[in-house]
Amino acid sequence: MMAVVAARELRDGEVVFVGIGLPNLACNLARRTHAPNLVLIYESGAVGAVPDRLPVSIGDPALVTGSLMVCGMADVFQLFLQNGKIEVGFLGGAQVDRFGNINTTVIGPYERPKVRLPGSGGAAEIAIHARRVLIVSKLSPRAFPERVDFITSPGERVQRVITDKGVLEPDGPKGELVLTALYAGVEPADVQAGVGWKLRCRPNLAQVAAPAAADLHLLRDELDP
Amino acid sequence: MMAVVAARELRDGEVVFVGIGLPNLACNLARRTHAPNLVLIYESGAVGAVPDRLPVSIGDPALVTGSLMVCGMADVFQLFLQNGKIEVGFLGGAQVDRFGNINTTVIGPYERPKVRLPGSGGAAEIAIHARRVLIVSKLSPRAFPERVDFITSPGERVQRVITDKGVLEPDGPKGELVLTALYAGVEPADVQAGVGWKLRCRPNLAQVAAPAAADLHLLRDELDP
Amino acid sequence: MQDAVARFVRDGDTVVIEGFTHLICFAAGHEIIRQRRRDLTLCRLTPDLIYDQMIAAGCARKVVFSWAGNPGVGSLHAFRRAVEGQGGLEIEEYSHFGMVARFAAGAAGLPFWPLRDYVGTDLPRANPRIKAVTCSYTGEALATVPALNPDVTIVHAQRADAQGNTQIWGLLGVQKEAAFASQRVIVVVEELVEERVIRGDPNRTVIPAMIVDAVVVEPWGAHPSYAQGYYDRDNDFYVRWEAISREPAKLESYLDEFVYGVTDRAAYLKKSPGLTTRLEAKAQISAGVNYGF
Amino acid sequence: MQDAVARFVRDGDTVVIEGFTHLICFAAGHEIIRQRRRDLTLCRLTPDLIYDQMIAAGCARKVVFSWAGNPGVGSLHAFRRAVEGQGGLEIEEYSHFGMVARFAAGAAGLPFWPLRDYVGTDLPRANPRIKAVTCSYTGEALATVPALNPDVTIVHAQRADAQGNTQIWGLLGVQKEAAFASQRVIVVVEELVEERVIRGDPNRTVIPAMIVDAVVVEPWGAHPSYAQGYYDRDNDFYVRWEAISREPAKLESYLDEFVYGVTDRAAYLKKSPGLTTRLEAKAQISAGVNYGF
Repeated sequence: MMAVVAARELRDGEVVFVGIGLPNLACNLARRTHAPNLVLIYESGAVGAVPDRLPVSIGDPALVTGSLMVCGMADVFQLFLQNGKIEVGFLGGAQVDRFGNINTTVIGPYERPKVRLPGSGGAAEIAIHARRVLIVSKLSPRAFPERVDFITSPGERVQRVITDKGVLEPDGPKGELVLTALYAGVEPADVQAGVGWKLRCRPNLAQVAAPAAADLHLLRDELDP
Repeated sequence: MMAVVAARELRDGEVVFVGIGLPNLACNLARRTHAPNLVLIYESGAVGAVPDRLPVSIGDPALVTGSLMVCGMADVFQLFLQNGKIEVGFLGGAQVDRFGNINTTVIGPYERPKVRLPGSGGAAEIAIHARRVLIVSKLSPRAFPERVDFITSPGERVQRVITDKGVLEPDGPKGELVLTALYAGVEPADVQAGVGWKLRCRPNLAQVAAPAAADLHLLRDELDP
Repeated sequence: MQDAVARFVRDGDTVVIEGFTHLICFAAGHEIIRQRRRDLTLCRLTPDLIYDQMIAAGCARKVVFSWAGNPGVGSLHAFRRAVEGQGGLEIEEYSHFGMVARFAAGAAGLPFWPLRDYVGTDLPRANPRIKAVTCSYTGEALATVPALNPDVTIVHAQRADAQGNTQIWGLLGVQKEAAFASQRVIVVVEELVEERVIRGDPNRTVIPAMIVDAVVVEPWGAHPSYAQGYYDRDNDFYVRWEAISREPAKLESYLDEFVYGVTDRAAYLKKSPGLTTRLEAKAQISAGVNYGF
Repeated sequence: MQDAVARFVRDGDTVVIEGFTHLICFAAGHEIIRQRRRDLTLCRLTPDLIYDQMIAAGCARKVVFSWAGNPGVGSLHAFRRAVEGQGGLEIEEYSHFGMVARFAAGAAGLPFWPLRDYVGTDLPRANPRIKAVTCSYTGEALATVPALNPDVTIVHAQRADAQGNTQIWGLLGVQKEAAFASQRVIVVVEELVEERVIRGDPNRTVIPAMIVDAVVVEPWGAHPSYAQGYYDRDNDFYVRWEAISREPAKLESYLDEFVYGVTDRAAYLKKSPGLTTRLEAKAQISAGVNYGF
């Protein structure tokens, strides 16, 4: 369901910097449905990839075969990302805070971490250089604390946070995340239960349309069996 | 003759950054005679070129076909030259001064040039980064002034200046060029006549061996008909 | 070509027609001359014959360059007249590395590029835009050059698909950097190919469609420059240029006949019978590699 | 491989085994473990399973990295134990762009590299080697990272000639930069080819012989990583690693059986019958291009 909602955020023809996991699933779903001309760029160097299997990693050989361009990573980060050619950056995250800052580095203090997470990878520069940043993450108080333990990716350019119960968007000057849309049958209280700060709601909450049967079929039977 | 003498300066297996004209002729002669494993790098991006005709320009297609590597110019200047991988830099020059500084930019003042020469090309960085710099130039008071009108390439790394009458080498702390070898039948005075400053001579001047018939044949009949 | 130049090249623009000896797009230069663009800032490592012609035709206000000669032949006389005399042509001069670094900075979205260069040379004195920066790790001073971000870059290539995914082999010069640094990009190709040809060998793609504004198909569009695998460099013409450019009158009549006197590249080629057979490339085809998994 | 590691990898060295998912040289990592190298500073964007194994085997004093996980699967548990507990493994952390920039600086012979990054992140607080520089043209502040110049870099590639002229296709990662930045370079290839194969397609050459110290022929040397056109990634093994690395005892016995328990790659492959048939690449050959003139 999150993948379907995330896929809707992508417009045909856009250039998307794709992270692994749900973002990857959402991008490939969008490419197979309403956005056939979506240009998928992976930090591994594959541009315009058309994977014939769901890539397990962002360096999967299926991203290379039949892609439009394969370049070194220095070009990916300098000529494409830093040079402002990427429209959408798609990130997941262990922790997302009240202002959309993401932490994928450590739980606990950096020098003596409780849990050592993988770290930035390309997430820091994606959040800084992509014109629009989308986050996909499941709600839980641990995943949505008021403040993250470590800012791996700053929240300035975050436009939407797609969760498993509703959608959050930045609001006001400091870009505090507020609830703007709910999945069918979900109450604001259910979302608040998964968020570590007093969550504000937009006056008239939108309702997230249910996924089309075709999309679910595509997801379950083809993209992510 | 100058090309033959210049070719002798190159050792088998060395990596040489090749400029067009006489240097190019000398390098290809050396490759065809005593230095078959000479690695020729052209600023155009051809590495390990084996031209089957004498290239008219350093971007000749014959330098590409059958070469070991062809890379972009950013790699040529950063990864090879600036990174210290070039052993010998081979330069010509409209003017060479008492300390081996080369001018290929202007005769006269820069803002109001009497003669506008082509400019640096890669000569500035070749003179700065090649471990050994060789210069090939015909003697004449205009070509060898005491001071050049414009320093395009600094003389610090110049090891030998091969002329049409003898060989000059840097001597002393400031690296003043002095006469160290003469072609057969040439007197120091003949060389002095083509140099714009009071030329000092090494005590025991070497005699430059005459070119082998085979070399001349190769030059005249094959490399440079 | 006519439409592409009309739409994307404007008076006063900073224009780059790149290609180091290889793939210099004379067809685009000639069309810019025919459309009488003015006050252009022309940037190239080697102005070459193409900018000599554009200077003679009055298109240029300024030239930014690093080596202005006719390789192995002699001078660019129109350029020299404009610089030596009261031609009033403005110049901004670097070394090749300096120009490459300017394109690299522009392509990377950085304001400058650091390089070890110019120590002991008079170039910084001649060009105040060459500055220095101190390394915060080692304390050493490095030279810097400012980013170059053209209004429009024109790249000639062997092939591209209709969207503009462009592949080049042989000498690559600084085309990739110049294209990524540019506001607008025109790609001119010898051959338009199906997307699947591009996708069949993605490591050869140098310029992606997302940064391309127009794709023009112009066979022999680089003559007298060359296209590896398509045609050889016309070295005879480069030699002939010495005499043509030396005489303003001769240069004038050259432009009249081969630039103003023709409507497009096809007409240009008709004026030199036997040219294509003389320069056509022999076949030396590389073996394929396996992209399977 | 035994000789190359014995000659060129020394205790205390800064070692790079690069390759982004693609062409990670496990054969070299295993040989380094067998030869019991110690106090190594291991640098990679993604430590991946290979460094997790080398950390578990006690080869590492320090790890320099930007993403330490098992992609799409989970954690590198040996790495985590060494960092979370009193493992005492030193770490130096960047983002991918930061690591790429460090290699780029090292390869270009520069002491640092400028990039627009880290604004609003806590990374500079965690790593004081991330500094800033002010642009002398625009006055803006840019981040900088210091050059990375390894003692030895090991690059796995599809093919090279006997001299070390090396060609790679598919994902290129930062291998070229890492090799040019390194004091010593070991190239490990799937196939040794004649020089004329390299010369037949010079645009595919990524590493020239002049910077290569040793060429090792080691088919399947990248498994469980992959080599485009030769074999697929062993995703099953990457999944199995989660359980193996979670239990120190299991990891120990894995090393005993598949690393210490074998003398070389051939013996390693014999231990997994059916592996090569399961992962062997299907053919998808690219068309050649014309290098003639």
